Amino acid sequence: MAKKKLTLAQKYHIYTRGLDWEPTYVSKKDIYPYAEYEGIKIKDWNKWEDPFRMTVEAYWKYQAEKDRRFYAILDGFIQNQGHLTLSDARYLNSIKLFIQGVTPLEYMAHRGFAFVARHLPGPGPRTAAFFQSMDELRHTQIEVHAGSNFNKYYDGFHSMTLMHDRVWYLSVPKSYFDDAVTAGPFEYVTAISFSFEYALTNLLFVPFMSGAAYNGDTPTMTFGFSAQSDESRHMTLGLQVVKFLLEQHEDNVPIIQRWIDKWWWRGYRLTSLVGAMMDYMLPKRVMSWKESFELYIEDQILEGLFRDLERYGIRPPLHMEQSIKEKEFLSHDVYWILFSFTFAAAFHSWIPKEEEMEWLAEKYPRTFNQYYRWRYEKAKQAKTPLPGDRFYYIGLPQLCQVCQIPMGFTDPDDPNNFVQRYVEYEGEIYHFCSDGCKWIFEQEPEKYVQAWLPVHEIYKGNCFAEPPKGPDDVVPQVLKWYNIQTDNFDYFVSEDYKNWKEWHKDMATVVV
Amino acid sequence: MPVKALYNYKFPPRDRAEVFGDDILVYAYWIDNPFFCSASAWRVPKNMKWKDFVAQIFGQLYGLDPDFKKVKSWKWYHFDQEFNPSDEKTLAELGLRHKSIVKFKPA
Amino acid sequence: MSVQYEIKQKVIEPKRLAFDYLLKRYGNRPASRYEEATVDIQQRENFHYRPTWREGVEIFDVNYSELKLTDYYSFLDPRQYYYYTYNATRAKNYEAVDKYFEFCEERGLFEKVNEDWLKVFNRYFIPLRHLEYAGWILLVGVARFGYGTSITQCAEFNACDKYGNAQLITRIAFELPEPDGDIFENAKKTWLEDKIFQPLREYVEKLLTIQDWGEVLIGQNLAIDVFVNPLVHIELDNLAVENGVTTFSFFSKYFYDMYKDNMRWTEKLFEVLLSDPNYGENNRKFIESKLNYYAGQISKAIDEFADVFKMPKKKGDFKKAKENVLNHAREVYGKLGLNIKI
Amino acid sequence: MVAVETKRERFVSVDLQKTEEGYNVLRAILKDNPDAKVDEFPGYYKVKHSNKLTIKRETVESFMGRPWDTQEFNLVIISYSGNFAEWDDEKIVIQWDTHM
Repeated sequence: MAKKKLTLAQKYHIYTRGLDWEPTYVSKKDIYPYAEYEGIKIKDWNKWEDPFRMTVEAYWKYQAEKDRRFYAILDGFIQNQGHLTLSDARYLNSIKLFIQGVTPLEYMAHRGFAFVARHLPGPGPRTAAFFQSMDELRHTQIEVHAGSNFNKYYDGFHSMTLMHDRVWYLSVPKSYFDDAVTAGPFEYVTAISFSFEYALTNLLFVPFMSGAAYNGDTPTMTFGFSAQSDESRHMTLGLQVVKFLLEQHEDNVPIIQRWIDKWWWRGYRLTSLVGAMMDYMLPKRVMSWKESFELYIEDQILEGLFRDLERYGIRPPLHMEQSIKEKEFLSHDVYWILFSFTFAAAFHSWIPKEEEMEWLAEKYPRTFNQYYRWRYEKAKQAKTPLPGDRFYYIGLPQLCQVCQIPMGFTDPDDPNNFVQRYVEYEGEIYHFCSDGCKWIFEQEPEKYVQAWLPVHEIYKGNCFAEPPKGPDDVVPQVLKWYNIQTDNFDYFVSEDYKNWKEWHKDMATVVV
Repeated sequence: MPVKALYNYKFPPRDRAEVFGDDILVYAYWIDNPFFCSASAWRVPKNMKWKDFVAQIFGQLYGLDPDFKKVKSWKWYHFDQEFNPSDEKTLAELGLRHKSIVKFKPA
Repeated sequence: MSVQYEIKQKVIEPKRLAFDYLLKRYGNRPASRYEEATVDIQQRENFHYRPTWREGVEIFDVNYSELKLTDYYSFLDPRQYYYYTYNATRAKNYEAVDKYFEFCEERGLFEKVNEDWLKVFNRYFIPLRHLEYAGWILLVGVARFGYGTSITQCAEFNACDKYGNAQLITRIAFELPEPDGDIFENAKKTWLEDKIFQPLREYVEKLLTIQDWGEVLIGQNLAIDVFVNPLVHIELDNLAVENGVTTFSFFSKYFYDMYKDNMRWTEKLFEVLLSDPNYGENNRKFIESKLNYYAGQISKAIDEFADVFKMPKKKGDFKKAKENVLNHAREVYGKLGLNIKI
Repeated sequence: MVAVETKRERFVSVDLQKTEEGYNVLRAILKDNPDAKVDEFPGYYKVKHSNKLTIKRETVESFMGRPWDTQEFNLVIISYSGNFAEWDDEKIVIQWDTHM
């Protein structure tokens, strides 16, 4: 007699859950030694509901299909010299930041989820974490492959993994993920699956990738949307994990709340780089940082998600109100930082064109003209001996001990000044860009006193290819150690610009 | 609240004063002038004279601002405390320490 | 009439042929997608914080194992799997499995399996889902703690294969009649209580407590896999056929192919470890001492399977089967030049 | 000081790729969820509903003209807001306020 047909849910339950057993020859604690020290209490792992019910066979099938589509598009783009049809080569600077800053994080996420898949004692979430670990490897690789084609023709793509380990602005994303993977498995999953995937990746992958589409970059749009489709599985894991932990034991609630508070702010600070990319680095813009923030954070996260979590005793993240207050400043502050330090970066920046300034003024009617436009006017006058008819900040900035971004976040209550906070801890002083970062430090000072701060490392002499021959040789030796070649300075003095003009002189003649 | 860890999680701060020997890190911040996108960081000898320190930060960085020349004199703060440094004193004598921040604005 | 468009483009010479770090390694040539996706991808230096879960190590650290390499990318996957090629290969492999399930269903092959034989099959085969599942946990641990993307990526895919194996055994079990009640509960009980599985379960539970990823690979890929796969998917399958049961041979072939596929990277990795100019000798000492232990243990553990060879119709010769398994293992170890007494 | 302006709206939503398949799924959603609204962006559609979105296998199949496994939804979805309250062989439901 044939067996009765099982539903997807029943089938999946047996596929996954029934596989686990209680060991008898060793203690469970010896197999999963990292499961208890964070203080999370689990009464019954079987209460875990798998939202996606993906089997390995389905995984192979759908993921292979997604990748087949992606590589077909990528190959077509390469064959047709698709890079020549981009809106403008300036656009690629946002992709340089992406591949240097985000792609290595995808990789770190891959290894981090392998950690969770290995060390959470519950087979259900472990399975979801495993698939996510696979997905994150996918994201790394499709992004590397998309970047590979650009690397052949443009600067800034040639050395992303080394740069991620060394270059000053990349210590922002790197320290973020290092923070997560050095935490226990529960904090990691709350940090990445919940706070990052659920709350923040939408900002990175949806409006920004839509911008890629708008600027003619189909491979990036395809990897972005395709990655984000995995991401929606990850978001679900994040939400389920948090709800599951909250329901398991009331003692978990304050722990989870603290993690949400920490990781909201940590992730939000990281995503501020995306704000600059969206508002300044896309020659054709889809929506502003502020608009995306309102749609994806205020509506979807605050009004949607956090109202859903109220019943568990969870409130919105501690410093969320500050993020909202910053929304008209954030992208401008960050781009201004990137602009100022482009002499030491593997991407180019530029003074926005007049029509771009008008767009910024229209999207930010209460801040752009008032607080930012004049800086670019002044930047044209404040020339330095470096290439490019414009200002560079010839010096090293003070960095925030936690987020590691130069301390340039405007105080919305005093918009001509940046927020400055500091604490003294065991006889040493630490500085912070915000109350959020200061709060994070105060929760776990032992962690952040270890931070590898690029500016301090330069001053300690740890970032030179060879010992500098004199004061003028300091920056060149650092750049050499960063493996920055012709990737820096203003866009309009770059090889990218020179080549782009050359290639478009009389590129296509259509003969009928 | 301490870090939760499976062992005694305690490490010497990576940028503690002793790592810099006779030098200290000092930050400088021009109040009300966001043209400089953040405070700056400097590694300087504790025994550097105040006037040399000022010459260095103004000469290398802050003088780049076209408005810099218009300023006749400056008002100084150590952290948020107003102070009146005399040119010939050393940073240490003026009470500056590792990771002090010096703020200034036109007087 | 057709309209022809001729796009006249300048031939644009690429500025670089590949990423800088690949050019430095391999000279001035374009890189393959496998190389781009793999080589030098893992972070190496300037980690910000120490792990809270283990003292004395960095986030990625060569000291997670006694096994070391001078250059971790001197090992490359001979199959050149990266995510896409891995998934596309497996999707294709599994298409055949899907078709075979369809075929079996159409012909009612699962229901026709002899009931006496089914008892034997349920005893030795279905509980293996737990062993495969353990293999998944072990290998995903290697994917986390191993050093260098070329190694950890192989472990990750191998882990996925293991989980796929566990699910395929499950899927087969779904299709079978259940004269004795819930097939999965019975299989778990067999895994937990039946004497044929106890030494194997003890072995794997102990292996699950090992932190050194190199040792885990020795215990899993060079010992469990090398003994259990030929025993179950060759010897016991042959015996099934001799007993008139051919339905499962297709699956045995699939599982065995999966095993062989993973042995390709495993053997290559150990070859590279053993021939490392600086660490080769230490690696050999470690591998031989651990493998002598694990191979000995696993060899003893499978002796319990002698019981399974008492088939309903035609009895099998366990001694001969064991000798074949041992010969297979000797061949694997011999190829690597390892001195292992089994 | 700059005043903060904020207006919030609660909805569930799904972001779909602008592809043939994505378009068919979109049409099915609009048929089964008459109050749903669509915003168009380069490369994607955002379908919103104040309360709940249901994606039915049968309806999608009627637009696709072929069998459609609900797991194939993975190939067209970019992102979503809400909770997967149900995901089985017949339908997918996205809404807020669901317990585990």
